[in-house]
Amino acid sequence: MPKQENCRILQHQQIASTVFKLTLSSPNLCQEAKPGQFVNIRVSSKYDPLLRRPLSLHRIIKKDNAFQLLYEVVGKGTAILSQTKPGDDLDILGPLGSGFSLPSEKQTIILVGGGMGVAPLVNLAEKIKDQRPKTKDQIIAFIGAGTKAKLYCEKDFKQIADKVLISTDDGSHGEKGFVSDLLYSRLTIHDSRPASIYACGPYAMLEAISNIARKNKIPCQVSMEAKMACGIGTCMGCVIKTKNGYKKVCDDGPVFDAAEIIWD
Amino acid sequence: MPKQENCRILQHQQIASTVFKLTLSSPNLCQEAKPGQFVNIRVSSKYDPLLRRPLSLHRIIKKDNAFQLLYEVVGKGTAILSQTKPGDDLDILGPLGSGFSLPSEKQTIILVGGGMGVAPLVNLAEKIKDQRPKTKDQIIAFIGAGTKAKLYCEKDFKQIADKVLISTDDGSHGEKGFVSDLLYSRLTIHDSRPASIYACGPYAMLEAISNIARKNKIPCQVSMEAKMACGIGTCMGCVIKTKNGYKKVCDDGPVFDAAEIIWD
Amino acid sequence: MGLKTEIAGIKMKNPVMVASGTFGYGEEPSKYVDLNQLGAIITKTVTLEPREGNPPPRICETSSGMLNSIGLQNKGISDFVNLALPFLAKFKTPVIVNIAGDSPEQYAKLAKILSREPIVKGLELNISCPNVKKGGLQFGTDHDATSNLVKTVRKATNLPLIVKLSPNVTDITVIAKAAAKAGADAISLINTFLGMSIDAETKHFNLGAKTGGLSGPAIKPVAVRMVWQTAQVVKIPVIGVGGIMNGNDAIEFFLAGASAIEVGTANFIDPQAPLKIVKEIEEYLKKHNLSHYKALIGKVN
Amino acid sequence: MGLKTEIAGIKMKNPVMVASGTFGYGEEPSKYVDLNQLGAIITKTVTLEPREGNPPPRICETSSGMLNSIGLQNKGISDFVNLALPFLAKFKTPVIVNIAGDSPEQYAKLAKILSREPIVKGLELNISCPNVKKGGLQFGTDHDATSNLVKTVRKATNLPLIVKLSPNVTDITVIAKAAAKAGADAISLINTFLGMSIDAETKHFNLGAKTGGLSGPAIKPVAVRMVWQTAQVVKIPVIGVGGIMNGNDAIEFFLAGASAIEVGTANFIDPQAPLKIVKEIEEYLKKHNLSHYKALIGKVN
Ligand SMILES: Cc1cc2nc3c(=O)[nH]c(=O)nc-3n(C[C@H](O)[C@H](O)[C@H](O)COP(=O)(O)OP(=O)(O)OC[C@H]3O[C@@H](n4cnc5c(N)ncnc54)[C@H](O)[C@@H]3O)c2cc1C
Ligand SMILES: Cc1cc2nc3c(=O)[nH]c(=O)nc-3n(C[C@H](O)[C@H](O)[C@H](O)COP(=O)(O)OP(=O)(O)OC[C@H]3O[C@@H](n4cnc5c(N)ncnc54)[C@H](O)[C@@H]3O)c2cc1C
Ligand SMILES: Cc1cc2nc3c(=O)[nH]c(=O)nc-3n(C[C@H](O)[C@H](O)[C@H](O)COP(=O)(O)O)c2cc1C
Ligand SMILES: Cc1cc2nc3c(=O)[nH]c(=O)nc-3n(C[C@H](O)[C@H](O)[C@H](O)COP(=O)(O)O)c2cc1C
Ligand code: FES
Ligand code: FES
Repeated sequence: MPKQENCRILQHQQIASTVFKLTLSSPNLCQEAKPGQFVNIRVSSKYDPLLRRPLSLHRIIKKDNAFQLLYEVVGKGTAILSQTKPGDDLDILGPLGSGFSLPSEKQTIILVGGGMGVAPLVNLAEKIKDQRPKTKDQIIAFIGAGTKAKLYCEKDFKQIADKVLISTDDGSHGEKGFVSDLLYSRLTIHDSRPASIYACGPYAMLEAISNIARKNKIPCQVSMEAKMACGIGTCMGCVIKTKNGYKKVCDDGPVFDAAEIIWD
Repeated sequence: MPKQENCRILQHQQIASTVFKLTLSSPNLCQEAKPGQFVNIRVSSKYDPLLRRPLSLHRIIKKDNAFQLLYEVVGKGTAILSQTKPGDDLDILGPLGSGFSLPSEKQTIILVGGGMGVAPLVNLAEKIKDQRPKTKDQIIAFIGAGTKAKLYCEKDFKQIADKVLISTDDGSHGEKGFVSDLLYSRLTIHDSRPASIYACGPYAMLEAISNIARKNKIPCQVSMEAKMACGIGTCMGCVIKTKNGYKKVCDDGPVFDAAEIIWD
Repeated sequence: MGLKTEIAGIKMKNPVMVASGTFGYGEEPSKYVDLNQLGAIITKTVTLEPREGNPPPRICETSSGMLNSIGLQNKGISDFVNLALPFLAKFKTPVIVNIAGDSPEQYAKLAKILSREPIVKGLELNISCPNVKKGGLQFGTDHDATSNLVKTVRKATNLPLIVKLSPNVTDITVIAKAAAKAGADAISLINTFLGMSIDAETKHFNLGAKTGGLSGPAIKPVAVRMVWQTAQVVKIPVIGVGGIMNGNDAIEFFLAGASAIEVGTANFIDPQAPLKIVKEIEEYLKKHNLSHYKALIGKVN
Repeated sequence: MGLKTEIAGIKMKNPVMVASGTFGYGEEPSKYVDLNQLGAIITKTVTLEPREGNPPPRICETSSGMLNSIGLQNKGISDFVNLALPFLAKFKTPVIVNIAGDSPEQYAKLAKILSREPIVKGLELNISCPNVKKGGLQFGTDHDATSNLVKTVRKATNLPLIVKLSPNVTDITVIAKAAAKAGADAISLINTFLGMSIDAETKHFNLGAKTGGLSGPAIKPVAVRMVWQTAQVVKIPVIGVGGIMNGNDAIEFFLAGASAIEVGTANFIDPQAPLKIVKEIEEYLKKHNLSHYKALIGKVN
């Protein structure tokens, strides 16, 4: 069950100029959370900013009863968050949302992360690896970013995945170009074993990945974003258009079958 | 001239459970400031709280080009302020307001401070002592508070003043009772040399002091408070009733001749 | 402890309700709060037919507030009766159903249907939603339309009728008096202010529907003023809504003349807000040596 | 750089003015900002006779906003002409004088007096002050009264007339159209919302006048919406006011349809706000490769 709880900050590391890794204590979250789920954080007791901020579960560290978030400072909410220190408590709602559906049969797991979109995929990769240590399933991670300095979690993926392919828009690391182009160019390489794509990143990237998946008839799950008010499914504020009508990102998602989404 | 400037925090000490002493760098303020003036501080770049917070100049430390504020955390603005650290910059307007009129002839200087009202009186006492080291003028400080733990600056006054008289409402330190009662009971003790009263503290105390001064025909200056928007005299928001119509605390004051104020 | 009350004939254990549209039909929030501790649950606006609502984005944060343009998305009254009400029936808390329609007749029809449901203890007429072309603001900004609507619904049901007013008017007291005279048992105010937000970078409206309703602490001063004005001109209870985040805010509305309050946006920021508010009111009563919160109503000076 | 403009025939070096009542008559703020860098200075409302204003407290902070109940305290028109105008004459910036009265005739009389002063480049009619019993809101919330007032002043002066509207109305476009038809050269909006705040602990009104006007970032979404609505129905320029704190806020108003903006409450938080806003607009134009800010007006999509 999701909970509202005050989670103690255990660690707060700056891992790049605007990116932070936050480690929080919560036995409940560790117990309950599935990859692809998120937490909704109250960053300030003042009313500006007013709303909570959603962040994906980046890693679960069972042995410490802790979980990690990986976030970029993009505005005032995340800026305030970045000022918090170990020992502080944060008012957190979670775990929220549906999460990724894990593969039920042996297959090639294709992770595609753009920018901060890598955050929940690490959690997913670790979970898959955990659950199926002995299968021969390949995990292939495609990670992309605008430039080398903005490419995160390369090391994490290298530890977990069988293969890590990298692209940057400016070619400063890995292939030059979008990660969706990289995926497209490498898809044919894979054998005909069943495969699934799990993608998280900017809207345009997810749309491109979704098209690639459709053309290649590969099932594809995408983690979507929307502005949220409640994060728990009551306000109907975070909807996106799907073939089955408006669906709530916080509740029906954030992970959706890419084929269900009406991209605009 | 008053200025808007970013002042570097040099020191920030917690001197009691809810009281802080903040040392800031500003050559301009050191140069310009008169006792009884104040600064108006932007404590947050967010809009809640929205307005600046006024604090009296507590001490000027010429040799360091620094000034000190002494403040109590009473709400969200001062709470945010109390989180700032040496090295941070604060957006400050000042020096603002009229300040105390210094005594022009030899006399007994009677300072009366209640609670945080002691803050500007230290500045005043130091200035008077500075300017007239060789006069035989007595400085007598009456300081009061609810209880011993809330009595501040006793040491400071003991260094500057010739006599320090103390009262607490609960009798935990000095005389038991209000500082105005203490003043009243001791006034007769003084000789008939000219005297002036300088008072700062809660409204009710200032009203009582003002009555005592009137009955004893002693000139009395009081430092008043009001909710402020601009702090610089444009908004007309901080007025109090005087015999000469509404006057602005930020601009005509905060120091007023007690006889001018219409107490309600 | 000094919180029991009765508003428009509806018995409540305390005067703290949850505002329509900010608590769904109670199911999701029930994971975080004990519904039995609430004064009443006001359900998200239901209409006769399903409505798909407005295109996204539907939410935009503003300074100490938020804009929403949900547009009354809901699955219609039969779905509500069949699925939402049975869930709510599990709790002892009175259920007040907030309804809207395109015409007085639709409101009346909804009222009739809901009158048959024993767990429904009252109706709140949403005549103030700024987010739909029909069935919202056009009633709540005109006193004749308000009067006519309330009279029509009054004839259709014996359920207590709370009429929820819009702040987007020149004189709230005119509309309030019209509602009272037409048979309302209580007035609730305020619904949201019509607002807009534009992204300077992209030049796009921040809401798919262009405009939305402003709620949250930003609007509290206007809500308090309107409650104060209204409480002076109507004899029926006034329910205060608008930016209530904590116990002191609730007290402020009582002092202004509110007989009860609704907690809206605060539910998003803190699902436990309504219960914390109940506790804080209790603490206030204790501190101020008051035996009942009713001693506060209208007592500003 | 792309900021020169002319509003209601008043030439300005940029479209950033300071709002009435938030900049006095320019003297105190001149210690912190170079008045020559402003688009125009709109002076605090002046009336025929001196007014002492409302009893304190007059200021109350609210979430992302503030209430004020100054009540048009001022020393009257002759003091203004004799003392304030000579100070302002030292600067090149156009001076727009904001006026109010108890009757259309008083407005007209003020207009006549000010028409004789060459440094006065325009008038802003305050028909929207919520803080006085007379001469404020009662004009600005009725389209006939607005029309009548504007016509009367129009006859009394050739100075450009900006009519400042109140947000405390059901439909801002009705009042705006009435003002435009009656001869206004521009519309400015919004003045403050009527609000109230109560201290829960003391049970007192936080303002001596009980109610006050709400301003600041809290009201920006409503101001943007009203500017957007108004710009669509009048041909004269619309000047946007309400919660503008930075360059992006100003851009938001331009996109909504404002031809210029006024900075109000922000002056209290940061006396240099208007100049920072000018700079931030310039940076925005550069970043977006626009040669003039006018390319933004009404361009929201
Ligand atoms: C389910 C979900 C999971 C997320 N996980 C992560 C994560 O793991 N790491 C991470 O860095 N970010 C994540 N985000 C995005 C993150 O929530 C926003 O970056 C954050 O809320 C911005 O807050 P702010 O106050 O700093 O920025 P603001 O000042 O609010 O805005 C700055 C910029 O960020 C955009 N933004 C603001 N809120 C959101 C939002 N809810 N969704 C998308 N964009 C937004 C704004 O449009 C604006 O351009 C996630 C979002 C969702 C919906
Ligand atoms: C000229 C002047 C000089 C001052 N000097 C000092 C000083 O040297 N040291 C010090 O500790 N305090 C001083 N004060 C009071 C100080 O400004 C307030 O305590 C502070 O602004 C409270 O801000 P807050 O956000 O923490 O409290 P809030 O959350 O705003 O309010 C908490 C409580 O403080 C009261 N309060 C808030 N603002 C003011 C204000 N401007 N004046 C009076 N009461 C207020 C409120 O009514 C409320 O009861 C001075 C005030 C003035 C006007
Ligand atoms: C996301 C959201 C959805 C809302 N939906 C409804 C609704 O369906 N019916 C209704 O009468 N009011 C609705 N409201 C208005 C609230 O019930 C309340 O009147 C308003 O938000 C002001 O209170 P607050 O500031 O506490 O939120 C909604 C408000 C929000 C924020
Ligand atoms: C303290 C204060 C005094 C004001 N006085 C006047 C006034 O005298 N005349 C007037 O037309 N508007 C007056 N206003 C309204 C402002 O000019 C402006 O319309 C309003 O505050 C909204 O803009 P803002 O949110 O940027 O402050 C005043 C506002 C404040 C805050
Ligand atoms: S954020 Fe409220 S329903 Fe999703
Ligand atoms: S605070 Fe604005 S005039 Fe004093």
